[in-house]
Amino acid sequence: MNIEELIETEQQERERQAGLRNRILCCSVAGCTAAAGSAAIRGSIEAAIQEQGLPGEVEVCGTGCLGLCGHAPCVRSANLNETYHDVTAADAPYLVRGDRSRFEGRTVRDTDAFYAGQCRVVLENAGRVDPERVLDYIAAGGYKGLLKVISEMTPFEVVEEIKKSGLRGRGGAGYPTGLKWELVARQESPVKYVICNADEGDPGAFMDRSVLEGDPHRVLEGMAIAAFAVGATQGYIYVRGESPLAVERVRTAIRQAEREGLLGNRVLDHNFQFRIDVRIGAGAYVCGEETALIASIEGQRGTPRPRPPYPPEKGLWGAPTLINNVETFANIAPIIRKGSAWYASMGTAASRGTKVYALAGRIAKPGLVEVPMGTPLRTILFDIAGGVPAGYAFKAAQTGGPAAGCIPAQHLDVPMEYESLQAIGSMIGSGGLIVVDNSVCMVDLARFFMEFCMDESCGKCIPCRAGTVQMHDTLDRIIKGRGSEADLDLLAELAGLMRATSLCGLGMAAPNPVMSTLRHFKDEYLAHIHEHRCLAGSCTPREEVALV
Amino acid sequence: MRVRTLEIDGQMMTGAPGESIFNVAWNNGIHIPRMCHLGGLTDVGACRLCLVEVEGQSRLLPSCMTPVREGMVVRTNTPALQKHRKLIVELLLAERNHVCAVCVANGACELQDLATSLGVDHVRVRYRHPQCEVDLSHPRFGLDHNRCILCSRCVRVCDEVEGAHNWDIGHRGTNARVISDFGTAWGDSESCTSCGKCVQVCPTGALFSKGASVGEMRKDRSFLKYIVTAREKHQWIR
Amino acid sequence: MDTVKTRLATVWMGGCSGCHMSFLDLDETLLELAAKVELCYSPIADAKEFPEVDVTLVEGCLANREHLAEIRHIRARTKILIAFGDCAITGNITAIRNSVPLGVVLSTAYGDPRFGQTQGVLPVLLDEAMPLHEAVKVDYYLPGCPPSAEKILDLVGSLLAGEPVNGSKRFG
Amino acid sequence: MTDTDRAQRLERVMARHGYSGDSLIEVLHSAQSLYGYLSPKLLALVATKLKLPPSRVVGVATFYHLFALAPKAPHQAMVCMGTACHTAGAPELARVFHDYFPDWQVKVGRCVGCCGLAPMVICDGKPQIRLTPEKLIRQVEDLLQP
Repeated sequence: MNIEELIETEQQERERQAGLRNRILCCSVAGCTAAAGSAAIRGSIEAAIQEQGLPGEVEVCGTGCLGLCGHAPCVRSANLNETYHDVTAADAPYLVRGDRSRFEGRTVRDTDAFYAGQCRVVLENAGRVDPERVLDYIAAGGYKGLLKVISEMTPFEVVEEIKKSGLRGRGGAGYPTGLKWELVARQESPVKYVICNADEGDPGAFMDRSVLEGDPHRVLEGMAIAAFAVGATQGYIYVRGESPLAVERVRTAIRQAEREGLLGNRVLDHNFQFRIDVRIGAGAYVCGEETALIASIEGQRGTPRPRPPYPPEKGLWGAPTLINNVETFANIAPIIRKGSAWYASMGTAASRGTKVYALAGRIAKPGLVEVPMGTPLRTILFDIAGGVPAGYAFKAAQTGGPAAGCIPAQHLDVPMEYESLQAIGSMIGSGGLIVVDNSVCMVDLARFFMEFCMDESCGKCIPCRAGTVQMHDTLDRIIKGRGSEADLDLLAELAGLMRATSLCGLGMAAPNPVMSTLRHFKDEYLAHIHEHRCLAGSCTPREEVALV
Repeated sequence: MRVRTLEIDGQMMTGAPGESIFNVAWNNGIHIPRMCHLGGLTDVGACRLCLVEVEGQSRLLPSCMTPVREGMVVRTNTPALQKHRKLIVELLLAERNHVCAVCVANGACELQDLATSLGVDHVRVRYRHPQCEVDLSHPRFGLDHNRCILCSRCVRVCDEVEGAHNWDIGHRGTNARVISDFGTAWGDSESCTSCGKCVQVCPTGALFSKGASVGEMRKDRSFLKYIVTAREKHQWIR
Repeated sequence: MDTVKTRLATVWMGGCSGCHMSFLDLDETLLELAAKVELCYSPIADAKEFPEVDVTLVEGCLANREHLAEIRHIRARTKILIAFGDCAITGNITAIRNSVPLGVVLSTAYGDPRFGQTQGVLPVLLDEAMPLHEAVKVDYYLPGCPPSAEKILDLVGSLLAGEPVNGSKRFG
Repeated sequence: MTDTDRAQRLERVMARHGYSGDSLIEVLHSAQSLYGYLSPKLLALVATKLKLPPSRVVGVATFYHLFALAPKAPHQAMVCMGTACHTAGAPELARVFHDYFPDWQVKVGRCVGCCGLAPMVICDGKPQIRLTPEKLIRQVEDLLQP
């Protein structure tokens, strides 16, 4: 397919879809598919279409994450601009007939707060595009970014455009994406690589997975644009072994893109070649760190390497390597299509654009939401996601998984952006946002994250390998009523050591949940130490063995 | 080949391009603490003991792997660094079972020497007392995991100098262990050439020659420079 | 110089008394020390009750519940408490048993996992032998197995003379 | 699928990667999906074919926790221990297996990414969602019905 054919295909597919009476899109992503049986629902809708003699007029297909994961399975009716949740097979005939009364109390309109409060850029195709049909993606403007880059722009201009957009890395560190691209583009090397970090090991984070399963072509297009800008011809998507559906969807998308000439030797019939292979992670959180990820792609143990040299200079097999997160790549095509000024108009001065959050825990509407950077936490949790269910009280929001901290009630109005969160000892991280209510003990939560880091430490450097064990041991002693105030000083000293001397981000960030809960919930630590009591009442110190 | 001039602990020094801060400091009489670094082996920057402060850098850098740059200003022994190094040694002493009194390497152990030089007179974290194996299956050598600090010198010397790659590291985190061949007994290894280089480079009493009793183990690491120079420069320097 | 002698005590807990032997290796300097010091409590002195003292040298780790009670008793009655020797500081040989559950240790050695733990004759063993500083605040540490006589003199001498305590210290 | 089929398919995977040592993890993934777990014999075969030292192959196989080095029990349960599932009561679910279904091989796993449906357990490949101990017992008993 060359440029003209792409535009032509887009036209044809759009007209075909416009001709339909209705398109029913069933969320075919992780939660809905694997757990809530959305595949069965699609089958029953197919049957209902036949029964009602509407094949060719009403069409059913899969689509990306509609955001209401807590009320899976979800289905969207295209022409009614409505999304229904908790859908069952028995609802199929009503969906096909477009009978809305059936879904009383189970309907979220685009105008309702849940969708109206959002600003969906990365998730724009959710509810419009079937992840397994490249034509759908093209009909929604897919690969137009790549087309524009190849036919109208020079690599330098593409890098400048990304720099001007103000986009920063969505993996958690927030490094300006444009600068990183520039570093790689500047390197003189016959071989360069573009890697998409889809390891997403944070517990409670499912944004990248949903984007990969819901709109894989968007990520491929972003990677191709990046490859053009930095001069790479080979790309890798490093996907977690724990999400086989994502691996399958990405492989299908790559096959389709290669068949349509959107990837491979002559992209869009131009002399730009770019191949993408999938590498499957085998279960190691540390491989989310870029040098450990590179070691894993090289078939080694996933142990990080000291930096400098940084990957843009010397990465995969020693060649200059660009590594960006799934969500970062998912923003590239819209920036190129609609221009950096449009993107920079969203978010705040320091943190441009939007951020996808994976809400979970004690919240009315758990799932995926995308809001401009800088949106206050309260808006996300209470205005968009329906707040904390009746009978529970908000205690804290935990962001960034085991690498970040918690945001207590008094900081509910903090604008969600890089710098403001760092100021209160937390960080955006990948975007996992778990709401914790009063029944959860923060000391136990800190121990849970430390146990996670202890199990996932690669064991190469001493501060992290031995430090996590000692911090976990100390937290365990405190919870079991055998702690002392001196233990709090020991925790602080170990945290200082790990932050200053650990070889990679895992060790540096492992103390964050502990120090953040210590800062905001010190009374719970003291209650465990002095009164052997859990203020939240959830972790009764089972083996409360006081020293005889 | 323009040399790089830089300042380390207030002294002006010069080093060849690409030479590490550690080597330049060492050649000028400043011995930065280290455990996983050993001249002649590629560096991995794992033990974090040789971290130094470099002006203009927000993070501490491993001196063993950081090449000198013109005009660098380096501090190798600030109070903060000493505090970090002491706690790292304490973490090591508590991680496994380092009972110096009954160890073959008593008196000749780099970890013991480092604890002394850093003034570690007690360990503030709780001793873990893990249960670790001792592999005596090799006819001439033994491996005591209680004394292993996972510095990976044995892995590197076996891979780079001998070339047999009998050793590697298995498992992960605090369960990581040095493994031989298929994670099987050292004596049954088909890769091992019994050259004993790993025993000589091991900083503690983990790898030892059989027959050495308490305090009798003496290791000679000078062979490493001798062989590396012989292979690379065809000079046999005694 | 007032002739009030510094009140010294030495205690022998979960250790092999090698440190006390090394203490006796001070040989003739013991006489000089005896002039400045009154040995109020020690395995080598006949005293039943641990009195108020200025300096206590405690050899050996906390291996049983009696040790635990005793160390707290001592801590309350001494101004300066010195962890004397590797066992007191790291658990050393006595703590080698810690990497094996206590029941297994006893059944391996005595054929009965609760050997001596129930008749109320022997003090009940702690699950893990502990260094002193895990139970009480320790003022000075004197590592070594045993610390040499010179090192003991160096530390005790500096304390008596009120000079700062330095001098390199070494395990093993 | 016979053993020769499995051997041929594994050979094809290794050939596709040019028998290069860098493809070790991809090959181990294929080997495990074909044979169920990575037996010593299988690791030896991979080490020989990819011209890698055995200790490196075992080092990699033991680093990643999705690689199984022992045969899997007839019944497999993966209790998701992500943050949302943990705070929603996953530890109690793990205890259900301990008390009621001791012959099941229970693995406490990393976050699977269905946090909206917490707490979650994957029983013999089938995800069970929004669980309580009682509901889990019922679901597992249903699964065990012939």
